[in-house]
This record gives sequence, C-alpha cells and structure tokens, in this order.
Amino acid sequence: MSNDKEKLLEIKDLKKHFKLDRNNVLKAVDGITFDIFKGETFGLVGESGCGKSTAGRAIMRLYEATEGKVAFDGEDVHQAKSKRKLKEFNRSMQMIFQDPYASLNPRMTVKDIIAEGIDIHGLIKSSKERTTRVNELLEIVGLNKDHGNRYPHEFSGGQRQRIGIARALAVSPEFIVADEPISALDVSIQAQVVNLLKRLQREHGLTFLFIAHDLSMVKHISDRVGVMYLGKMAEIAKSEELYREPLHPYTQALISAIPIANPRIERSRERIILEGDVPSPVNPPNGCRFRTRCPLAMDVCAKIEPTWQEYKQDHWVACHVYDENYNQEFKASDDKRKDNIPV
Amino acid sequence: MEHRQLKEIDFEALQLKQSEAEKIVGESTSYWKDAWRRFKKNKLALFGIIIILLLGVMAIIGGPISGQNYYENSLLEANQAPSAEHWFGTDNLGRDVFSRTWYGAQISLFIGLMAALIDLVIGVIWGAIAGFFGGKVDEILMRIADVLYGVPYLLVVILLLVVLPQNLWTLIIAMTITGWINMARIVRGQVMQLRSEEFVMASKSLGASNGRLLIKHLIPNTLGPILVTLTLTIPSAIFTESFLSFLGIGVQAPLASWGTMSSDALPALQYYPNQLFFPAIFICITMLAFNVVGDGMRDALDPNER
Amino acid sequence: MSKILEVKNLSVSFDTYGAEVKAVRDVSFQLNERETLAIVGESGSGKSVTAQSVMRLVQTPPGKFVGGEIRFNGEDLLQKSEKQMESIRGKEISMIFQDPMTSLNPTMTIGKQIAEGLMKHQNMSKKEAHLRGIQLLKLVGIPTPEVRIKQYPHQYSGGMRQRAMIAIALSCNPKILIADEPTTALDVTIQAQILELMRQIQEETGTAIILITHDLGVVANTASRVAVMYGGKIVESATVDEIFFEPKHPYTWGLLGSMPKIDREQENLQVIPGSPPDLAEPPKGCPFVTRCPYAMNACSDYMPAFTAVSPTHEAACWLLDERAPKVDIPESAIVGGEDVYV
Amino acid sequence: ACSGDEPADSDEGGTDDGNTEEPAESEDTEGTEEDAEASAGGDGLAADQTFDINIRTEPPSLHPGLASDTTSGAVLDQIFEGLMRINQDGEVEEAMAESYEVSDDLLTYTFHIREDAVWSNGDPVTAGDFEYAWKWVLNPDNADTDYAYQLYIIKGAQAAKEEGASIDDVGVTAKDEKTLEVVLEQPTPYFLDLTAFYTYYPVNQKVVEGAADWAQNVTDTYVTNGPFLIESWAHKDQIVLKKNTEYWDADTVKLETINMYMIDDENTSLEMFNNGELDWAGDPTDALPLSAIPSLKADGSLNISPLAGVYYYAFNTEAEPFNNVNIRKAFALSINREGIVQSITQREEIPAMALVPPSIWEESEEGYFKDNDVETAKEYLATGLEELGLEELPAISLSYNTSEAHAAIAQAVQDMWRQNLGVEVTLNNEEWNVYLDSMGSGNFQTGRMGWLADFNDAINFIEIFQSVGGNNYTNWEDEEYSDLIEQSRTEIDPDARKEILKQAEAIFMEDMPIAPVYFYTNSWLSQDYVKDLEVSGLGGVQFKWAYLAEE
Amino acid sequence: MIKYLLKRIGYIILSLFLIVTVTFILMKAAPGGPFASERALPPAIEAQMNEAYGFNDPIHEQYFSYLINAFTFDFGPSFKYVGQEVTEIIGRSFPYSLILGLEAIFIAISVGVLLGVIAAVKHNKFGDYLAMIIAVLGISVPSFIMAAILQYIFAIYLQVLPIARFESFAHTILPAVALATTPLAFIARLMRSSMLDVLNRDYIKTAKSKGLSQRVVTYKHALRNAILPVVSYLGPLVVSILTGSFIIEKIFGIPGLGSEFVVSVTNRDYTVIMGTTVFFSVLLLVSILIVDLLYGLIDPRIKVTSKGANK
Ligand SMILES: Nc1ncnc2c1ncn2[C@@H]1O[C@H](COP(=O)(O)OP(=O)(O)OP(=O)(O)O)[C@@H](O)[C@H]1O
Ligand SMILES: Nc1ncnc2c1ncn2[C@@H]1O[C@H](COP(=O)(O)OP(=O)(O)OP(=O)(O)O)[C@@H](O)[C@H]1O
Ligand SMILES: [Mg+2]
Ligand SMILES: [Mg+2]
Repeated sequence: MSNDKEKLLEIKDLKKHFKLDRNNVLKAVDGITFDIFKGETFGLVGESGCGKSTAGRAIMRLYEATEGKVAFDGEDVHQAKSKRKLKEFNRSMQMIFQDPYASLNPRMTVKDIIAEGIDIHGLIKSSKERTTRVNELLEIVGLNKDHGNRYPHEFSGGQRQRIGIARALAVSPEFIVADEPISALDVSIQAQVVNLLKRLQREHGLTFLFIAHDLSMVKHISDRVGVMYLGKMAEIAKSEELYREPLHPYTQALISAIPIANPRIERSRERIILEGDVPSPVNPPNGCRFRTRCPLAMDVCAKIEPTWQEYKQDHWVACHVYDENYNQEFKASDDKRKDNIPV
Repeated sequence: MEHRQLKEIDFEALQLKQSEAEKIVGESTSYWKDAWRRFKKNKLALFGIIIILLLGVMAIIGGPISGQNYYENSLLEANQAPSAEHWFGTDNLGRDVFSRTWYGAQISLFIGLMAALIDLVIGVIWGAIAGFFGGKVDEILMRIADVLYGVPYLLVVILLLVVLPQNLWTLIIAMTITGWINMARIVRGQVMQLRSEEFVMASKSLGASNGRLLIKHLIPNTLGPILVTLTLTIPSAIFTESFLSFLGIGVQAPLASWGTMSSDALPALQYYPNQLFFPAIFICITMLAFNVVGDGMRDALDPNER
Repeated sequence: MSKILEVKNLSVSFDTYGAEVKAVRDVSFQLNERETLAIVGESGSGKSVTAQSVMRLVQTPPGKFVGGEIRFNGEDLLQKSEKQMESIRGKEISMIFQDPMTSLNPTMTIGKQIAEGLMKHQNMSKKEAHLRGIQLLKLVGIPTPEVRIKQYPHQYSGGMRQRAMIAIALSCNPKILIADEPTTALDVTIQAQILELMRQIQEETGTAIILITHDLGVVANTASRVAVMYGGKIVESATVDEIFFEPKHPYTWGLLGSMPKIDREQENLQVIPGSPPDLAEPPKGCPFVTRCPYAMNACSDYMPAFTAVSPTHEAACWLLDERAPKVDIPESAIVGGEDVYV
Repeated sequence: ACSGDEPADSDEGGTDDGNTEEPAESEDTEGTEEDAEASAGGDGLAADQTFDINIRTEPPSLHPGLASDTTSGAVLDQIFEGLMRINQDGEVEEAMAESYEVSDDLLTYTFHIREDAVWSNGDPVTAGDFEYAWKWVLNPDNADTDYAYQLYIIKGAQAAKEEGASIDDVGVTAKDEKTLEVVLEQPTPYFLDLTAFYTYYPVNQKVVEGAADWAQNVTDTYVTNGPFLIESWAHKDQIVLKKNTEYWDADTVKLETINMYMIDDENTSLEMFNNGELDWAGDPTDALPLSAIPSLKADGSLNISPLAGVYYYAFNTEAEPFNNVNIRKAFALSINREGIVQSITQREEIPAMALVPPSIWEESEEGYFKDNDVETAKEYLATGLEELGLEELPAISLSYNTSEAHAAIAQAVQDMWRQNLGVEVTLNNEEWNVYLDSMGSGNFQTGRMGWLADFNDAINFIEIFQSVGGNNYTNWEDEEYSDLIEQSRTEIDPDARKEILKQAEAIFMEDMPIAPVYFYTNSWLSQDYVKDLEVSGLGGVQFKWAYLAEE
Repeated sequence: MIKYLLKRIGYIILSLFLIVTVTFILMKAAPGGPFASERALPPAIEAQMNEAYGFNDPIHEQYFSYLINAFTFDFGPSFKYVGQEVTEIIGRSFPYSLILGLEAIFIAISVGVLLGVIAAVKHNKFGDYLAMIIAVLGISVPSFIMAAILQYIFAIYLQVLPIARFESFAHTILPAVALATTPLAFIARLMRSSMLDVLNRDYIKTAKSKGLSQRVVTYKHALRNAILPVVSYLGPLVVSILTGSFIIEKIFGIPGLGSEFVVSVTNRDYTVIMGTTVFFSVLLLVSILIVDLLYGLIDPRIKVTSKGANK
C-alpha cells in the first residue's frame, strides 16, 4: 500500500550526537532510517529520553544532524546553505511543541504569536490582511477571533495547544512535526486536540510526524507507527498491525503495559514488566541496545547489533529473534530460548 | 430540602449558546492592561508612583517656590537652621538649602534615570548577546567585562576628565564605563536559562532571526530581574555622581545634586545636621518609591501572579 | 474494614490578586484501611488541593480552609497545631507528589532525604537511617542501592526518582499514602513497574492509598473505589466497577467517552466541549452545567445533592431525580467487550 | 622654596602637599592647669610624658636627603638635628654646631661640631657626616633627591647636580673630625635658617654607606642624632618616638614618648582629640574640619597663629581677557576677602592685598589696594574692556583642584565676580595631577594656587615670579622685577635688601598677575596640659621643649 | 576537571594581560607623573629622575618591563614611598582590609540572608515590609554616610565603641558594619526574591510532608537552593570588599589596601598602580572562578565542565 504513496520525507541513517565534553558523547539519535508518505500520520513512540524529540528536531533542522540525510520532497534539508532555501524549508515544515505552557511566549499576544511566521516570511503586506489571516486561523483551530488580543496565560491547556497549532498552520506548511502535543493535557482536552489534528489533515492534506508516548492515542491517530529505543528504531509497522502483532520484545512490553480503562480486563491482564532502567545514551550497551532489559536476550545480542530488516511487508524490525542470518556460532545456544517467544 | 421545591420547568433542557461553552474565563484584557490592573491593586506601588511624580514635579517647580535661588551666596547667613525664610536652612555659603535640594533633585533624578537607561541599553544588550550566543561570543564579551572591571576606575575617570569637556554627558559616559556590567551579568544568566525554552525553539522553527529572538522573546521575559536591578542602579548612580563631581566630572558648582549636597554636608554632620538630613532623606524617599514601584511592576508583569 | 480517614464538607479557597478561588467546595469522602481510593477528574478540578489539605500542606496564605473537617482516627486534623501536624506528616500520612522531577530537593542526596523522616519519626541514628534507606531503595526496586543512596536526584532517571519518592513516603510505614498522579510523567513501561510496586506494598503493609490521576487506565488497574471530581466538587463516587460499567454522572460519561478505545476503530474521539468553570466565580448550581449536553434549568441554579444509586455508589446530578427525563449512557462511554489485544 | 596646598583642607587622598617647615618661635599662651593627678615628677610634670598626635599620612620617606614634604619633616625634625635648630622664639640657635664663624664677605661659614654630639649607635657626629650627607644629595646618581635644590646656595652645588661638574668642587669640606667649612655662591642672609632644614641634616656615614635602604624601616642601620629616637614605624599606621637619652641636650627634653598616628580624616581626629585620645589636633601635622571651626572659636579652645603663606588666584596673563592689566585688577579688587576669611575659612586668616605675608613683612597687612573695592573694580573693568575692544566680558573659567575648601572659596568668588562685575564664571575642578598639568601648560584662565615659605624670608615669595615656568604659572615676566631680585642677592645690608625687594613687590602688585586672597594661619587645638609646644610661622612644630603638665 | 581548570586559568592570564595593557595605556595617557608636585622640580632634577626610573626608555620597552613585572609579581619600589617595595605595601596593608572585609562579608551575608529569608517566609506581612525597608535604607544610605552616622552614635554619643584606628576587635566593629551596609541590603533583596521562588517549589512541600519543622525546611532545604544568586553576586563583591574601601579606611584611620588603590592613582605611583591592579584582578578573576566552582558544590546539577547549551 505504501508503495503507491508518494514519499514526502526520506530519513536516512540520521544521527544526532551531543558532545557533552571532550570524552563523552551523548548519542541521542543514532542512525534511524524511515520514510514518511504524503498525507499520512507517522507515529513515533518510545520511552522518555529515547530520542524522539531530538529526531523530530533534527528533521526540522532545529538541530544540525551529526550524520545522515533528511530529504524533503527530494531535497536534502541539511544541505541547504542559502538563507532563502532555509526559510523555504522553515515554511513548508512546521512543529507543534510538547509543552503548551512553555512553547508560547507569555509576553506576546496570541495574535502576534500566530502571526510570527507570517511576519518572518513576509507573507502578508497590510496589517488588515494580517488580522484577517489570524482570525481565519483562529477559526480553523476552533478559537474565537477576539481571542487574538489576549495573552497565553488566559487560555486553558487545550486552547493553548490549539494556538500552537494555529501558529504552525500560519505559514501553510505541508508537513508538521507534532512533538507530544497532548501529553501535558488531560483526557478530555487530549481528545479535542487529536480531533482537530485529524480534521486538519483531512481538510488540508497535511502530513504529520506524531511523537508521543501514549500508545493508545498514537494508535488512534497514526497510519504507521515507529518504535524507538535508545536512539535507534526498533520497529515500524502499520498501526493496526503493530498493536495486533508486535514483533520486537520492547514493543511487546510497551503494548502490554498500556493500562486499559476497564477494571475487569485489567484485573486479569498479564503484562510484561521490564526489569532495570533505561541505560544511559552516553554509554549504550553494545550489540542490541535493548538486551539489558530484554526478557528474550540471547548471547548474540551482546555481540552483534541486529540489522534493520523488513520482516513482513511494510513491517520493519531490528531484532535477532527475527534474523535468520546471524552468526551460526550463536545459533545453537540461542535456539533454545527462541521457543519462549509468545506468538 | 430545597430541591423538593423544584418545579417541573426546572427539569427542562437548558438553552445554551455554543459560544458560551468556549468562553474564556476572566474578562478580555490585554497583557499590559492586565498588568496595569494588577499593578493598581498594589496600593503600595501606586503610592510609590505618586511619590515619584511628586518628586518630579517638585524638581521642576520646587526650586523657586520658596522665593530663594540656589546659587546666590550670602556669607553672613551661612549655616543657618531651617527658618521661615530658608525652609531647609542654609549651607556653608549661605545658600538656600530648600531650592538647592530641588535643583539637586533635577540632576540626581536625571542621573539616576539616565544610569538606569544605560544599564538597560548596554547591559541588557551585552548580557543578552553573551547569554544567547554562548561559547566564544560569551567568553569574549564576558572577558571584556572582566577587564573593564579590573582596570582602575579612577584612572579611567581621570583620563575622561582630560579628554572630554566638563558636562553632564561626560558624567554619563564615566558612569557608563562599568555601570552596566552588573546588569549584563544578570541578564546573561537569565537568557542562558531562557534560550532553551520551547517558545524560543518554536520561533526558531518559524525561521526567526537571532535579533528577533532576542528582542521579541528573550529580553521581554527577563523583565523581572531587569527591573529589580534597575531600581538598585539608581541610588548607586546618585552617589557615583557625587564621587565624580568631586573629581571634577559632571555637575559643577554652584549647581547641586543630592549626592554632592550630602557628601559636602557630611563633615558638618555634627554641627549642621540639617544640611545632610534633607538631601539624604529625599534620596531615601526616592529609593523607597522606586523599589516599591519596581516590586510592584515585577509582580504585575509576571503573568503567573494572577 | 474500618475507616481511618473521613473528610467532611471540606472547602478550601485561595486568595489571589483577582479574587477568591474556591478550589475545593464541600468535598466529603472516606477512606478505609487497605483500600485504594482513586480520585479522578479534569485538570484543575481540585484533586491536588484536596490531597494536600489532608496533609495540611496547602499554603496559608494564599490558601485558607473555609470549612469542614478532616478526621484521621477520629481526630480533626484541621484543629491541630502546626507542631502536632509535624508528627502526623510523614509518619501517619505521607504523600507522593505529582511531579517526581521537581519534588525532590536537587541539592540533597537521596539518602539524606530518606533519612530525614526516619530520624525524626523513628528516632533512628544517622547510621541506622542510612541502612534503612538502603533497604527501602532495594524495596522499591532500585539496583545497587548502596551506591544510589549517595547520589543526587539529577543522577536518577525519572522512574527512579518516582521510586525514591515512594521510598520516602513509605519509610515510616504510614497508615495512609497519598499518591498524587505518581505516574503521569512516566512512560507506560515504568508506570507499570510503579503501579505494581504500590500494589505489592499495600498487600504487605496494609496501607490505605489515595490515588489521584486522570488516567482511567491506571484507575482501572489499581483502585477499589473511585471519586470523580469536577469544578472543586465530587460529582460521583462508587466502586471501580460501578464507575466503569454503570457511570451515572454526565461528566463521568464524558471522561470515559473521550478515551480512545484501543479495541475499536473510531474516526473521531468524543470530546467534552468547552472549558472548566472559573473557580473564582463558580456557578451557583452544578459546576458541569455549561458543558453538560443534558443540562436542565435546575442545573444552573441549584447544586444537586448526592443520590445513592447503590450502597456503594452515589452521584450528584439532577438526572437522578425522579422528575428528570431518563437519559441513557451514551454509546461512547460504554466500556465494553473484553477482546483486547494483549 | 615650596608652595602649599591649602593646609586647612582635606585633600583628596595623599597628594603631595609638599610644604616644608622649620622650627619656629613660640610665644607661650599657657592654658590653665588642670587638677592634679598623683604624679611623681617635680616641676608640675605629669608622670606619664606620652604625647599623642596625628600626622595624617605615611611619611613618604624618613631619609633626610629624600624627604620633601611636611609629614616627613614633622618626624625628621624630632629625630635628626642639623647644624642649627630654630628655637621656640623662632631664632636660629646652635644645635649640632657648638659655634660657627662667618667670613667677612659672608660667603664662608665654618661650623664647629659639638664634642658630645653622638649618633644613636654611639658614634660621634662628625663634620664628615655632614659633608657626606650633603654631597650624597647632590650626587646626580642619586634619584628622588627632590630637594637637592635646597642646597644650591652652596658653591658648585647646582653645577654638580645638574651640569656634571665634579662633586668634589662643591663648597662643603670637613676640615677635620669636628670642623665643617661651607662656601656659598652668594652671600645669603638666611643660610643659617636653612641649616636647620632637614635636607641639611647629617647622616651617619659609616652605617649608611653600603646600606642603601637604611632609612626604609626602623632597623639597626636607622641611626639618628636628634632629641628623639624612632622606636617603631608601622607603615601607614603609627610611628612611635622615644626620648634620646644620649642626646647632648637631653636634660631639656621632657617628653618620653611621642605617638604619631596616621589618620587621614579630620573629623575623626578631632573626635579623638575630644575623647582625649589625642593631645593635639589641627595644624601643622593635621587639620581641623572647616565646619567645626565656629564652635571651636566660640568656646575659645582654638589657637591661631600666622603662617608664612599666601593663597591666591593666578591669572593667565597670556590669554584674553587677563592679558589686560585693568581686567586683572578689576577681578582682584572685586573679591571680598574679609567675607571669605570670616565666613568660609574662618581661621582668622589675614586678607591678602600683597604678596609677602605679614609674618615676614608687617606692612603687608595693609596691602597695595583696598579689599572688596567694587567701585574701583568696576572702573578698571570698564577701562579694561575698552582697551580690549569688548562690549562685555565673555564667560570666565575659574580652576581649582579637588578639595572642599577650594571649592567653597571658588564658589564664593564666583558669586562675587558675578554680582560685582556681572561676569559669568564657570568653575573647573580637576584632580590634582591633572590640575598641575593644565596649569603648567597654560590651559586655564584663572586658577587657585598657594605658597608656603620654606624659610623666613621674603625672597621665598618674590623669586617665584622671576621667570616663567617653575612655579610661576601666570606667564608673567618683568625685566625690572627680575633685575631687582638679582640686585637683592648681592646686597649685604638687610634694610637695603628689604627696600629692593619691596620695590619688586610693588611692581608685581601694580601688574597684578595674581589676585592674592589671604595669608594663611595655623590653627590648632591642644589639651590644656600640653606646654611649651608652639607652631612656627613656617608650619613646623618642635617637641624638644614640650612637656605635659601635671593635671 | 583539570582541563577545565587549565582552560579557565588560561582565560585568567589572558584577562590579566589585557588589564595590564589597558592600565598601562591609561597610566601613560593620564596627565601628570609620579614626580609632579605643586612645588615644581628643577627641570634637570626631573630629567635625572626620569632617567633613573626608565621613563626615557622607548614606550614599548617600558611596556614589556611592566608586563614582565606584572607576571612575576615583582613590581619594584613605589615612587612615592621611596624605596618601599610594592609587594611589601600590599603585603602589609592587605591583612587589615582582609580582616575588616571578612567581618563585613560575614555581617552582610548572615544578616542579609536572614533578612531575606524572613521577608520571604513572611511574604507580604509585617516582617517582609520591615526587612525590605531596612534593605532599601541600606541601599540608599551609602557607606560613607553610614560610617559617619555610626561613629557619631556609637563612639561619640554613646561612647561604647572606639572612634577609629585598628587595635582590637572592638575597633573593627563600626567600620565592618559600615562596609557591610550596602551589600547586606543587596543580599537581602536578592535572597528574598530567590527564596520566594524556592519556597513555592514542590520539594519544599515534600520536605514538609515528611513532618519536618518549618525551621528545618527553611534552613536545610530552601536556603541552599535559594542562595545561588547571592553567590554569583558575591563573586566580584567579595573581592571589592576584601581589597578595602578607601572611604571607610580614611574615616576610621585604618591602614588598609583600599587607600592604596586610590592614592596610587592620584599620586601616579605607577608601580603601585600596577601592583594593586594586578592584585585586585587576580583576586577578582580567581573569585569568579571560585564562584563557578561553588555553583557545582551548592547545586550538584550544575556541572561547570559542561557548556551551558544543553537543556
Ligand atoms: N541539547 C542537548 N544536549 C545534550 N543532550 C541532549 C540535548 N537534547 C536532548 N538531549 C538528550 O538526548 C536524549 C534524547 O532526548 P529527547 O528529548 O530526544 O528524548 P525524547 O524521546 O523526546 O524524550 P521525552 O519523551 O521525555 O520527551 C536524552 O538523553 C536527552 O537528555
Ligand atoms: N497556590 C494557589 N493559589 C491560587 N490558586 C491555586 C493555588 N493552588 C491551586 N490553585 C487553584 O486551585 C484549583 C485546583 O487545583 P488542583 O491543583 O487541586 O487541581 P488538580 O485537580 O490537581 O489538577 P491537575 O490535574 O492539573 O493536577 C485550580 O483552579 C488552581 O488554579
Ligand atoms: Mg521529547
Ligand atoms: Mg494536581
């Protein structure tokens, strides 16, 4: 299905390392590869600190990538040197931020916040036109036009998040990175925002990269979902399939841990409890990064990094369990444990 | 129980306008209006404003009010205590302390506000740039500040005295040389904290230039500490001025300022306390007023203090 | 089951620049030994203030107790002096705060922060407190506690911090543990670990837990009874099954409805339109009236009283009045089938 | 010669207020004796002869050859002794020299040094020590000898110091152990006065030779010959002097200990005096705060004596409008000197309408013109303006160096000139070094200056203005004036000499390159039990004769 | 850490170099010289002195010798106090300023912090207003007026403390208090605002929830977190207090280092100017470094070794 879709964004081996000091490098994103198709919503999930935001920001070029390529409509975002080209990218790619409280300047009016992109890119000449455009945007996100003269602190969390969305929409982007746009909101407001995003996608043909750690929301909104663990992609699949048939042990644990709002199910449910803590991205474990917490860890996992492979059609995974080609040396000893895999 | 008395009509569906559901709580006010509203609630701060205005008015009209002038000597009437003729008494040359106090107010208030302005312009920009760009830029700017702080100030002032004419502007320049460093340090610290805020990131993702980020986003959010620092700048400027006048920079006799009046009157403290008392008390009143207003403004400008 | 905590008609307000914010209005509930009471509700509905009131941790001013009583073992905590409260806090009742990132003192080692309470309430020496601290950290599942105890909060991951908070809260074997959104900031795998831990501890020590959250999944997982708060009031209170399967209050319906159902395909999520009431000028009647699709004239003027639906279930809604039109639970709020992918 | 910064003011931080002074006369104005405390000493002497005085600042150098300021002088005068000493009556009397002879041409002096004159280490004081000390100062290799020119009246001295002539040709020779012969360039009536001045003090050649830093701290090499010995020198804090029991005239010396504190704040030192922590306050080593003067005068505790010095405003005679003598006169005449000394300085200074102080020439009290003669001043102004072709005077700038008293006087004068002459005066206040620089480069219109005598002779004042440069900032020169000065140098008869100098002063005052303001006075407080301590007309103080009376 | 220290020391040396250079230029450009006095020197003698002190050397040679002097801390003798070594002058006057300064800093910090804490704990109550009025008065009354007033009240009127000089502990009280006034007021204000901030933090509630008393919560938990701004303000301040105040030393007759700074400039005593400047700058730069290191000690989250860039 994805084959007949048009690639909007191509991310290849993207890396973003933060140099902490002379000896320590924090590998926040350490080589991820995936495509995003026009008009789809790509969900990105993973534990806190696994590099989701960093990946999103590197794609947006808010961070210089350490390595790798991000192609937008075939053009490499990170190669763009001229100011004009950069501005163009800034226009076509936009971001909605994680924290609706922190991402709005408390000392600017909503109108000015929303119009900031318009001003920067000089999209509109007269101030009357500017007002009209802002009002239009406010309406799109379901706010009232006389909200424009107010200040962020006067709005509720959901309304603020909608202001952030209006700001992103102001420059008519094609692609929006939504970095945990709902995690700071409570359930009923989450629903408002998610509905809005879906509507916008329908009406304006937008493409989303939707970052979150709430898996039920991600499933609800995304066409495809990628699961990250410690700077690496663990698994990518269509959202339906991922939930129905998670391959990577981490994905399995993640899905089993989603609390379900149904006390009867909850009482009888068994979940995979992961032992131990997330390792530090400064010193990730060698081999497979998940092996320190993986219930299925095998000898090979400590030695060799699993390859990123398309295990089924449109279903990618990086795990030795699904790799037939790994070193024969480990095969014998590991085969026994493989029996434990629940299918 | 009261709901026993409810009638049938009470159980009919309530007619609600949709817009009402989306209504934002609280009246529609702009940020500044809201800040002003909060400020007005602060009685103390309002009182401070009134005091400052009064001082300003007196500085303009106060001098001649008593029918005396600030420069005319009357050696025979030197060092008098307050009287009907000389409301605040006279100084060592027999000049009227009352009118000198108000002419002094002009200069001291001007100097204080000027110093605040300089802090604001140089200190804020310097600190903001250092904090915002960090790394090498920060290192260079802060080293310059260190050097300025380390070089003997007196030497610098003496050189200025030689190079520049003796007037208020030279004085302002002399105060400028190191006056802004404190402010720069504070703003730098704030900006370093703020620059990783998400709203800055958001603006960046829209393609905002560095200048825009600084002016629209970072500096406005540092207003609180800036205000506090500003209110502290004013008294130190008033006294720096008296020190500089003493060296020959700035206000020259017979013009007076509160700073020079109080340092001149200091040796006579035991004999003619009124000569120190009046300028000193006005400095204190001014300071109290500015501090109260500064605190009030800080609270009012902070949207979290709703 | 004996009740150890009873909150009666508690009202708490805050004096702000603008006006008096009536954060908690006339809230009553009780807590029995060994049970977990979940308090759910929208952000700003007064959950945290209620919890902190029990500990008398609401800052006064700006906060003030307008009325009511909080009976712990029969004694009214609101009448106690600050000094008397000191021996109850941490020892009898302890609390896990909403945000583990900010609730630990960043300039003190974890060990010291655990030891403080022990030294105060159990008269332990520094050394004993240290050893006990190590045990506690082990109990909450922190590996190599001997090393970790000497570290500062920033050296802990979010999950570990939350566990350290739990260790602090549990250190003196409190009779009541108040957990204010203990897992909101964490991702699901760690959330699962912590909920499991709390359950274990409750089994071992018999502590009663007040769990505050807005995640209904967590409620379903952990709670035995649930109180739903809205606009500073409790609007419905029942056992966990009753809340999920026979909710009576329209707000509870909205809450259940706005969750995405992992087992169902939905185009759009159900939303509750509008925003919560301004607690500075709360509506005379039901606080939910402006957003309630079933609102009646009575709702805007009169606060409905609690109506008992079953011995364990009561709700405050005019719809439960016999004169009101009968309304069915909306489709979206029905927590149904058991076919979930696990 | 030297000029003084006005001694009665607080000068911004230790500028060199280089005024030299010598011991001088004393006219005992005894205070009443206080009630007696049990004391052992006879003669009404208090048991504890410890004297506490403030000398304000650290003496820059206690090396007689290097010292060039009042503070150092005040210490050196007590611990060293020259050939002569100026006694309580202001007369020169023999000190290290037991006797002396003068040749008829008044050019050669032969001094006989006391047999019992010894250094503090027991060495005898020899004529060679004098020769060594003086020649050391005149040696061009020795820097920092600012006051070398005090020795220039000695034959060949200037040539040796400045022109590379041989030091051996200087007219100082130790004829034998105890005989010193000095040959002068010209007959100099005040030479004996000078030998009491500290630049003329001897040093102990044996000890000092090779110990270049002998005078920096109180050590074994710090060997002195005066009535007191230095016991300790805590830099910037305190100097303690003890009576020198080996001093040839030790019987006269009564004080056992002198504590010299260095407190550079006149209010503080006055308070310490009031508290009994000091026995003396005010001139010559300290100053009294201006604002305290009226009350001190009122309660009668203030002592005042004349000081040979003049406070004046120098006109820059090269630049308009002060190149015009009538303008200068107009400005000079329209100063109300009486007002200034009555209301500002208040120390009974004498209004100055002449150059040479009345303590040298009594006639100067009259002066050459009338004080505050506004009418005449206006006439002069009109004439002057006409001569300059001006309608009215442009704004004038009046310069002074930073100091409270200078500022007060300048403001008063500013107001007088404004009221009397209708001229706008801007005040220009500069830091001391900057001020000297501006004055030296003629970058002023009228500026404050002062001059204190080094020795009691009118030439001290008159020769300043002999030629442009040096201490003459006015750019004023006059051939006749200069000739008269040269003439006076060879005149042996004192009356004739005075007549010549008077003529010169008259010329000077006629041209008025300066506007004299007042003649200085010394003003001080002393505790009632302090006896026989007087301040000289040159601003010196001698402790040799002082004692504390029984209370 | 070592690397970081080395880097910082490198910057210190660089700054020092710049300070010495600028000071040298200013010194040379300022009118007057060390030998200028009201009594003009005969030109020949002045020329000899210039020669003897090397002022006739080419300017760059003078500059290099100054530079070398500055970095070997060997400044040579003072011009004004003939023969006294600059290092000696600093060495004998610094202890006075140090003792006085330490006392003043102690007063300023302890009282300032206390006032600030009281004001914060009693926010918008009488204690707050009182503490802040004291602070504002402290700011608007400069040290020299304070000194005169203290002297008048305690030494002259009440006669309980000595007027001046530095002989015993009692002598140090008034000057130390006068010196402390302004910084005390500053600290009080800073402390109040950061304390207000900290008292609203969640971990304060946590501490209370453990049953700790108000006092323990305030002083053990809040104080350490609130003191950071005070520490950063203290960096430069401590140096200027420790190196003495001209005016206080003058009023109280104390032979401290403060007057050397001022007097050396007014005397154009080049070697002393250079010596005191280098001394002051080294203290300043080192104290800024120490403050940065202190940050890390007070707040373990702050790592001096990492750059400020990460969130
Ligand atoms: N500017 C930076 N400098 C250094 N390290 C950084 C920086 N930004 C992020 N990191 C680190 O990179 C890692 C990934 O961070 P990132 O914010 O991408 O995580 P995330 O998956 O978005 O987590 P969350 O769900 O908590 O938002 C973390 O360990 C984080 O500490
Ligand atoms: N210190 C305070 N000053 C003023 N108002 C306060 C204060 N603390 C709480 N409030 C108000 O009290 C109300 C209830 O707050 P509370 O923290 O109990 O909400 P909550 O239910 O815990 O929400 P959340 O889910 O967001 O934590 C809110 O309207 C809040 O603004
Ligand atoms: Mg993130
Ligand atoms: Mg809460």
